[in-house]
Amino acid sequence: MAAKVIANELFPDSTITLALFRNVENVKEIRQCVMNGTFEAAILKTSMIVDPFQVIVAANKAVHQNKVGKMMTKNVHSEILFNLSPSKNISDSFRKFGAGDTDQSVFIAVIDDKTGQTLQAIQNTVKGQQVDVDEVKQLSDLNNIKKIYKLTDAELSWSPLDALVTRIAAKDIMTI
Amino acid sequence: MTDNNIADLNIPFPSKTEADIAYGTLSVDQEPKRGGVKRSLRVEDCILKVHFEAKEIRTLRVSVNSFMDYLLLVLQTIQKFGPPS
Amino acid sequence: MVIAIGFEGSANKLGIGIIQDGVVLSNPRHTYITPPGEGFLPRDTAKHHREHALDILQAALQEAKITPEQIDVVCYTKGPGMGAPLISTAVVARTVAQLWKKPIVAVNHCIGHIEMGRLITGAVNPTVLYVSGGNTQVISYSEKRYRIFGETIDIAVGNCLDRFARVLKLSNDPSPGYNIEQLAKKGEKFLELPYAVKGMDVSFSGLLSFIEERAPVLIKKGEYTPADLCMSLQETIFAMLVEITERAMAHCCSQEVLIVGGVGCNKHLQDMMRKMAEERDAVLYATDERFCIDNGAMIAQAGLEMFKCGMTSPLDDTFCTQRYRTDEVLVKWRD
Amino acid sequence: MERVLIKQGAEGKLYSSEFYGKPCIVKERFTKSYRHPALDKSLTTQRMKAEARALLRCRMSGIECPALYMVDIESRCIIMERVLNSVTVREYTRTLQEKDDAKNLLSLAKQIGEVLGRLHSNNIIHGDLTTSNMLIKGYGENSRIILIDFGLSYFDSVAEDKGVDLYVLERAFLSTHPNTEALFQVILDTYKDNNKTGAEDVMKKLEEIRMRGRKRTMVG
Repeated sequence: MAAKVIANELFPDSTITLALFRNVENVKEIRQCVMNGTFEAAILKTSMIVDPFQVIVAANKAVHQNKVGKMMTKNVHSEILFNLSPSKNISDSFRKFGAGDTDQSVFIAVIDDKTGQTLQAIQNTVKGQQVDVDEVKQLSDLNNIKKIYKLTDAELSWSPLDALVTRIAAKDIMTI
Repeated sequence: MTDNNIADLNIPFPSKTEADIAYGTLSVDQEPKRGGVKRSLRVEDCILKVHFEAKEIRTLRVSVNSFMDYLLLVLQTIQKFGPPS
Repeated sequence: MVIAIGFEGSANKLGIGIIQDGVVLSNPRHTYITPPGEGFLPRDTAKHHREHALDILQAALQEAKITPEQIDVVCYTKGPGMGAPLISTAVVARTVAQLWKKPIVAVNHCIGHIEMGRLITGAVNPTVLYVSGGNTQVISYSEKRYRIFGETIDIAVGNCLDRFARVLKLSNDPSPGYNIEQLAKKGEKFLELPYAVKGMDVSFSGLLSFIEERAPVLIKKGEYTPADLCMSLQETIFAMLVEITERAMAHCCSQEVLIVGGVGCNKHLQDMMRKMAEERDAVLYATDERFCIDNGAMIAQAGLEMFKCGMTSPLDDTFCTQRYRTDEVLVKWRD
Repeated sequence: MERVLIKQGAEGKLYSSEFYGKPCIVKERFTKSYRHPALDKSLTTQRMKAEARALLRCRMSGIECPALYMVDIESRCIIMERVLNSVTVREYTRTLQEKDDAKNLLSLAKQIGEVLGRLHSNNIIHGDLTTSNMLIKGYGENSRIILIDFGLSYFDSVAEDKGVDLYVLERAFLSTHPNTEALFQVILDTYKDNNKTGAEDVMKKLEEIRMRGRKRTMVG
């Protein structure tokens, strides 16, 4: 089951790789690998994601923040996590949007995995089943998302995704 | 007799035509509404007759003075660019 | 072959011009200059006009080498403008019209500027920025009217410049705006000022009070020189004017822009407008001081156009009015 | 994804493109050479931020507008959703006028009034209301209005600012669509129903601003 490798719209030489794993038993171990640098990736909590595009917008922004030296966290992958979250507090964002040790699924985002090595390493590490990234829609916890992003009913009636990407894109502008 | 203050001017002109021209020029612009001054003009033979009525002496004086400024200008204009052909 | 004479006196300039079928035969003018730090008041301005009108009329006829009989129509500024100065000028126009037995045409001051600009520059259907001491309007012709697309919501740009010139006690000769322009050329340090564009309208009063309050302090502390402040003021208010003009051009798909009115002589405003126009492959038309600033020929030109389509006024209808919107006039002379 | 220039408005260049598969509009507020560099930079940044804030605030207040995908201050670009099969209210109004479709013109006026009422009851000032800055999707009954171009927008509860907002629209509306005074009154009436608390003051201010325009002594 191939992951989704996307060329960055604004920076042609940069790529975003997305992958979704379900029935995962060893999220803790995957997070450990990132912690100790075995591989670098964003390990995202699937229940907070309504659509891969939400992650793409966050990832694209992270790459851009990195290029213009305006990142709030230490690397582009942690920046994706931070961008996804409406909160300005970094650790709170990691807690809410990073995959938890007891989660059964993970949504992976990797920037500039040119050779596919990182994806390969992740695939070898994950004890679970890789599925199409769009299946994340079945794993979204809309109530929790609504609470955390403070979505209004009007917004939900049109499109939760649009509401989320608008917040992600405008986050650093809203609160200064 | 109204309690208004009144001023009447009788301005003689060399000819009726010139009196009419003065009337034609000076009767167009009305007194400012808020000014509280009523003014009427008419020509009798070659005399321009101007009647002013105002509640306050001050506004009457302002109106008459202003009228005289314009009248003088009309006379100077006729003198310089007249007499009527 | 039609000859028109125009009488203009709505503000502090008294001008009488004679035009023969699009050719300006004469256009003498006299400006009422007040001491530095002072604006011009209606009563004194009217007195000035009354004192100079006949000499200027004499000069106009002599320069044009024509006699009153040859004139076909007398045109005068009906408004907008200052009451007493307008009336003082109209009094002379009405008197000579009766003396010479010629028809009279009552002209809107703003339309005088527009028609003169079109005549001199050859612009066909430009978006017009009319900027002077008393007016700030973006005008575009459509369906028999000069429609006002954008304007100032409070004071006119010329008024804003003049009042800041008073703060700096700049001379009013030839005009406060001119002296701000010269001083601004030496300005370097930019001070950010309140930029208020609302749709196609602009607002200057907030900006004026902002700079009026701060100027003395900033200058005393040596942070900004008067030149810096003049430059910053010009950059900001002209940028606002160019922006609303560009918006109107985009809205009307116009490829011509014409600047008229006293402030239109400002070379810096012209340069900024030209850069905007060129970026849109449009053309800037501007007139020089002879026609940009209030003058009699512009009233004659507009009056000529009106006369040719029978828009004369009966004598008792030739009153003056301080408020006279540009879009109140039926523009019969344009298709 | 390749960008196709659709329009060079006063605000900047508008490109049509795709953003990771989603149809998008790229609004590039390129440097205006006529402006002083410091002024230009500050204005452009202010306007990009105003647009981003307003797009979010409108969405949260139930006012339809494009989704925002990216704000790139450095390259002066904003990337947002391209609203498909929609036309500007300006074109839509003209078509309805040509067809003399009074019923739909009336329902359009009501829709505009409703959107503006909600806008102002949420203290959002658009700053550049014209029929070219409103899109309409669908036709007649099931049509919906989408607001765009928030570069001059800001948040304020002051009746005067809302009055100016409506005054700007009135002037643009009446000069773009001659003899539609009655239609505009419908917009205002519907506005009042949708901005119950504030409407009275706003209408008073609007009248004052209109008078100011007519009353302004224009010297010289």
